[in-house]
Amino acid sequence: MTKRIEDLKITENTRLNKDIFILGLSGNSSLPEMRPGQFAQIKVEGSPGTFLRRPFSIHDVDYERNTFRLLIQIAGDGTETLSKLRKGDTLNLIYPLGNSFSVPEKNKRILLAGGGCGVAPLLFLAKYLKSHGLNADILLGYRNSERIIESGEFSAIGNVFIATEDGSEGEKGLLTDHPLLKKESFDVIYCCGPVTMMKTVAVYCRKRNISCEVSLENLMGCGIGACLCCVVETTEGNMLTCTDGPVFNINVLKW
Amino acid sequence: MTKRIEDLKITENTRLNKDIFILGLSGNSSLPEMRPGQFAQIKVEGSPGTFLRRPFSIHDVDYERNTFRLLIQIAGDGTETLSKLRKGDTLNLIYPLGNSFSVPEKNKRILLAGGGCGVAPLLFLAKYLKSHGLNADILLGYRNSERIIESGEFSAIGNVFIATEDGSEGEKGLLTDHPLLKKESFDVIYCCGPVTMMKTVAVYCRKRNISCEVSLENLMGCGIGACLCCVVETTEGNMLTCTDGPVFNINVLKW
Amino acid sequence: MVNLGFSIGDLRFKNPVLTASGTFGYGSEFDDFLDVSLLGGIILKGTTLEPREGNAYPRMAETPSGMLNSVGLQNKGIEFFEKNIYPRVSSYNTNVIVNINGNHIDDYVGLAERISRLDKIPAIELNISCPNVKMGGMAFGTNLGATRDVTRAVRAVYPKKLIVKLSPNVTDIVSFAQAAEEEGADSISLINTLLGMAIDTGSMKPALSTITGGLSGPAVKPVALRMVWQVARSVRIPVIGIGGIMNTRDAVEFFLAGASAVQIGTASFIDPGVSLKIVGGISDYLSSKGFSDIKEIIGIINRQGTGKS
Amino acid sequence: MVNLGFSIGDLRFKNPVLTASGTFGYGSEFDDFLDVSLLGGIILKGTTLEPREGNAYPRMAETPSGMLNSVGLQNKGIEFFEKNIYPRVSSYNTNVIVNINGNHIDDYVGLAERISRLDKIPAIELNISCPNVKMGGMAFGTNLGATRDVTRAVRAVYPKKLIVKLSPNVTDIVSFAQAAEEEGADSISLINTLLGMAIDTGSMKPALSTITGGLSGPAVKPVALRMVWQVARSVRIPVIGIGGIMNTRDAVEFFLAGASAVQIGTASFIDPGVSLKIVGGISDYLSSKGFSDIKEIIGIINRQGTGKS
Ligand SMILES: Cc1cc2nc3c(=O)[nH]c(=O)nc-3n(C[C@H](O)[C@H](O)[C@H](O)COP(=O)(O)OP(=O)(O)OC[C@H]3O[C@@H](n4cnc5c(N)ncnc54)[C@H](O)[C@@H]3O)c2cc1C
Ligand SMILES: Cc1cc2nc3c(=O)[nH]c(=O)nc-3n(C[C@H](O)[C@H](O)[C@H](O)COP(=O)(O)OP(=O)(O)OC[C@H]3O[C@@H](n4cnc5c(N)ncnc54)[C@H](O)[C@@H]3O)c2cc1C
Ligand SMILES: Cc1cc2nc3c(=O)[nH]c(=O)nc-3n(C[C@H](O)[C@H](O)[C@H](O)COP(=O)(O)O)c2cc1C
Ligand SMILES: Cc1cc2nc3c(=O)[nH]c(=O)nc-3n(C[C@H](O)[C@H](O)[C@H](O)COP(=O)(O)O)c2cc1C
Ligand code: FES
Ligand code: FES
Repeated sequence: MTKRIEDLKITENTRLNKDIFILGLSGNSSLPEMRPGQFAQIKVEGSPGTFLRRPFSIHDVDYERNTFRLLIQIAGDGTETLSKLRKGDTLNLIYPLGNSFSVPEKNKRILLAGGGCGVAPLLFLAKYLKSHGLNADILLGYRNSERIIESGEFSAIGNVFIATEDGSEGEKGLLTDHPLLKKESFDVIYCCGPVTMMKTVAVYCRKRNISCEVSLENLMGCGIGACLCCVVETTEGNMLTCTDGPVFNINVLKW
Repeated sequence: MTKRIEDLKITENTRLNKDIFILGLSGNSSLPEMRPGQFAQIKVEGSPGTFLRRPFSIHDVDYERNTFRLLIQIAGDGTETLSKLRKGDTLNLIYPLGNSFSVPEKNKRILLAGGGCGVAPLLFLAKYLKSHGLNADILLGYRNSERIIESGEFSAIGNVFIATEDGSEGEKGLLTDHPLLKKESFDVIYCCGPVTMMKTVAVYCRKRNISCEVSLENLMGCGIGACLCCVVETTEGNMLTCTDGPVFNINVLKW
Repeated sequence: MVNLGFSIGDLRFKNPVLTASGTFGYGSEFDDFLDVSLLGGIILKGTTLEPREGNAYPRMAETPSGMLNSVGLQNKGIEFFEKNIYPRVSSYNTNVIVNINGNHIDDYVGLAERISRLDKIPAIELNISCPNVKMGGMAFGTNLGATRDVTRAVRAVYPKKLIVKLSPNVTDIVSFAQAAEEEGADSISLINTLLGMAIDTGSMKPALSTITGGLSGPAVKPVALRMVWQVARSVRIPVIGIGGIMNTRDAVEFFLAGASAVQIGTASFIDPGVSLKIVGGISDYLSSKGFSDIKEIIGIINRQGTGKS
Repeated sequence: MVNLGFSIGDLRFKNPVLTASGTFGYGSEFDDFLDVSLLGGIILKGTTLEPREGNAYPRMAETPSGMLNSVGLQNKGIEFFEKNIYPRVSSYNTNVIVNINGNHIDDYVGLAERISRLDKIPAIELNISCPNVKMGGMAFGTNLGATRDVTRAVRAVYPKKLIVKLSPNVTDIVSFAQAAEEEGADSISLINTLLGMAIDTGSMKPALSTITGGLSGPAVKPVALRMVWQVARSVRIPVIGIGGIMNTRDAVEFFLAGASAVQIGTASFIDPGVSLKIVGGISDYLSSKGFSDIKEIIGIINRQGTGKS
């Protein structure tokens, strides 16, 4: 897939909660084909502390309207600056980058498990699977109800289960404690979120021989395989999160 | 006069021409007393190339409405970024800094001579002199008519004479060639503009024994006399533009 | 209550935030912005035996996240200092330290002797690292033998606290720190500026009248932090970290790396009140991490693992 | 038409913009963003005799106007290079140069011998300045005798163009450049990264797994420019300037200081197409100033005054 560097227009900046917002983007030329799990490297203008680009997963794509969306959590100066963008502003992206989640065979029982803003790539994935005739259950974990990101879009696609650490919505506890994981037996789990969460999910899957893919968020210098900064140790030696990943099957990870 | 560091609100950002704009500012607390010739050191937020503060003369003060204005020419990244400020935005200033133009005795014939955005401190000066019962002629030089900054405010205070290099308005030629300087005999000239212009005015004044003060724009590290970067060679050794100036009587300058 | 105090021998500092020489004038330039007496100490601008006019204008250029300067130690000399500055600065209720400079060892010795007679100056900072003076200056700081000689000579005549300020423009910073320690320095401060340069592509000329100058500001922080870490592990005397500290977080990095105190330089040009804010910020940081004494975090990275979280 | 060509001896470069080792992969990573063949040349990532996994993650930290890296020369070794990379890169219609690294002189010699047999590689860049390798690496670049020895040894076996890349972490850069020239280098490139460090105040741990790493990006530009200026005045062979070049203006500063060519490093991470933009930018700059050949501006500041306008 050809990578592009392109100025896109902001079509929307919607605040979902204190820390999280959605940026809508549209291009002049028609969008390149993108796959769920892929990401964009964003140049943050006007933030003196932000020297390198910042990576964000593709959250949702609408080829018909020639737009796509990013779901971004404010984590520091760069994301703070992005949160102030207004409709009509311009943003420079390099995209689409990285590999993508695999598409399982028909009739597999699929779970998408997302923690915090790790839900970002999962909406695109859910829609993509759906368009391939695949249904997935969706399990989302948050610190508390105020941090819930799901705005009905997931429920339109599949059964949504929620866990909050303080029990303020859905099941109380960590995502990995949710009864769904005890009740159901999945064939494939796609997971994105904090590393500790993904590791717990990986252990769960290994035990049960469930196929599992996780999306990693290593620090990136370039996003295109040139700097070798984003390495992850695998059974096949060092691999690059930006080009060999960000999606890895847990079988190659040394977790 | 006590210096302050303060966040002020932008009340206005008016573009006068392609390169020049006026920023209006207002404080929460009441404004400190300021004198014509003094300047403010401005922190430019959101411009990665702008590390140090930027100095700008006080252009106009309205104590009653608790506001003052700066007249700024876009010269690089810092001023470019300032030009994008919007009403309601916040700007951090250290002010008022530096010395000020002297106030002559009554009945002196006074000329204010400003070149390009060197007119910035002269409006405040003209109003200040007026409030002390002193009238001044005002001679303004520009490259061409498109660059004229005078927006009627000067004419409300004194006789305004204009020179443009291409003759598109007023007299054709440099400010220093204006017939006014041949016709009239001034006792005091206050001057601000490009260094070559100020030097020519200085030579003119020396020949005729006219008292002359100029406002210098040396590069500044701190604006408060701490870094010793803004030095100007004088008959009394190195002096600081930020605290001994920016206004200097040409008698001390080695021009 | 968090304890922020630190000492060089028996010289107590109420907190570990000082201001760096040449960036804080004689303190009074900042009176409108903070109460100088609340700082751990101030290092006055570089002083020489004879008056110096410094280098020609332009002496400054802005660079990415930093600035170059070639002030060249403009000052009115020690005599003027004794008569006119000393009476003023001795009213500050904090440690007022003089930064001394020379072209020859005798200059340093002469200055140290005269300053040792000034009751209210408890320490000197021996600047052997100024890149902006033609003879001497940096030459001392980049030559191990000269560093030893000048430190030894000053030590012999100066009984109060002797801080030696190192140049970063060397291959092996540790050997310079150890040499100063061996010759009797009570403390090491580092870094002075990195030798740099900028050119105006419009006029096709160097931005500074001296062509090269000293780089300071955030740009140098990673180099400064590395050198402070290296030196703090290698000497027993307290190390004072300098270089690109703009805020509390930057200052804390230096403590974690092993500095016992820090100096705030270029940052004071942008926010003249920042040094005092950092005093408060360090206190807050320690509280938030559950420490009650800054000593607990000094050099802590040497006792921890590496990597993220 | 402006002439941008430059040469190292009889090796011609169509323009003076190359890409820096370790920041441009093997070129193909950038195929979507520019036509690599339009560049003056590319320096491939650091190659060693044996495969190397490099250092542990995290290997990168962002710093003010720069970044630290401690990749540690991860590469699959010369054999893999010969078999799998060489066939691919030799299709580029520009000078493809290999950056070689070792722990011992023998490593460098062995690499140089093997690469000398690869027809389409007209030059090597001898990296004696990598700060991220425990033994060897930077040790060569900060020791004058070792610099001489390794240059002499490689020169003896390598008949094509030999570029020696210097470390900035030294007191006297000129002596290193002159040593390399005397031992037969055809060109000097500088600077490699400055040794730096960063600490995460949240976790209280170093940001890099290796604690220290190499600083690159705009932050180092003033130091790089100063060193290039010093070196270009002191050697007769062409000097290639590297360090913090982000745009045309930065590149031009290096030419004005005396560099015959430049390498673009970290900038390619932020804009993968920037090196080619700079080729065009230099051409425009020269035209706007009324020059017809880049040679006219090389080292021009040595023939002009200083100061503003
Ligand atoms: C492939 C990939 C996809 C991602 N997708 C999303 C997403 O869809 N939504 C989202 O909100 N976040 C996503 N992230 C994380 C996001 O990139 C970081 O939160 C962001 O870069 C922080 O930038 P900052 O300037 O605001 O914070 P900083 O002040 O730079 O740092 C804040 C925290 O973020 C970490 N961080 C900084 N730079 C990077 C970087 N280049 N890569 C990863 N972490 C970094 C720092 O270590 C620190 O812990 C993704 C990361 C990767 C690698
Ligand atoms: C006392 C004083 C009063 C001034 N008053 C005004 C005013 O009322 N209106 C106005 O438009 N301009 C004024 N200036 C000039 C103004 O400060 C510069 O144009 C501005 O700093 C340029 O910043 P920049 O980031 O846009 O440009 P840069 O990209 O930094 O540089 C563009 C040009 O401006 C010069 N410059 C950069 N920094 C400074 C600095 N700190 N001081 C002086 N020159 C600098 C550079 O040498 C360069 O030639 C004044 C300068 C001084 C010293
Ligand atoms: C304008 C200026 C003048 C300086 N003068 C001196 C000096 O006289 N003596 C000295 O030891 N250091 C001097 N320095 C160096 C600073 O004290 C400090 O070591 C250096 O700037 C690095 O710290 P910073 O990055 O926080 O500024 C000067 C620095 C600047 C910017
Ligand atoms: C991620 C990274 C990897 C690097 N790897 C090498 C290398 O293998 N060999 C080498 O000689 N230099 C290496 N360098 C140094 C660069 O080639 C260059 O000298 C340095 O980054 C300064 O230039 P810049 O500021 O334009 O990046 C590397 C730099 C970076 C940032
Ligand atoms: S981010 Fe540069 S190689 Fe992956
Ligand atoms: S600008 Fe610092 S002393 Fe004048």
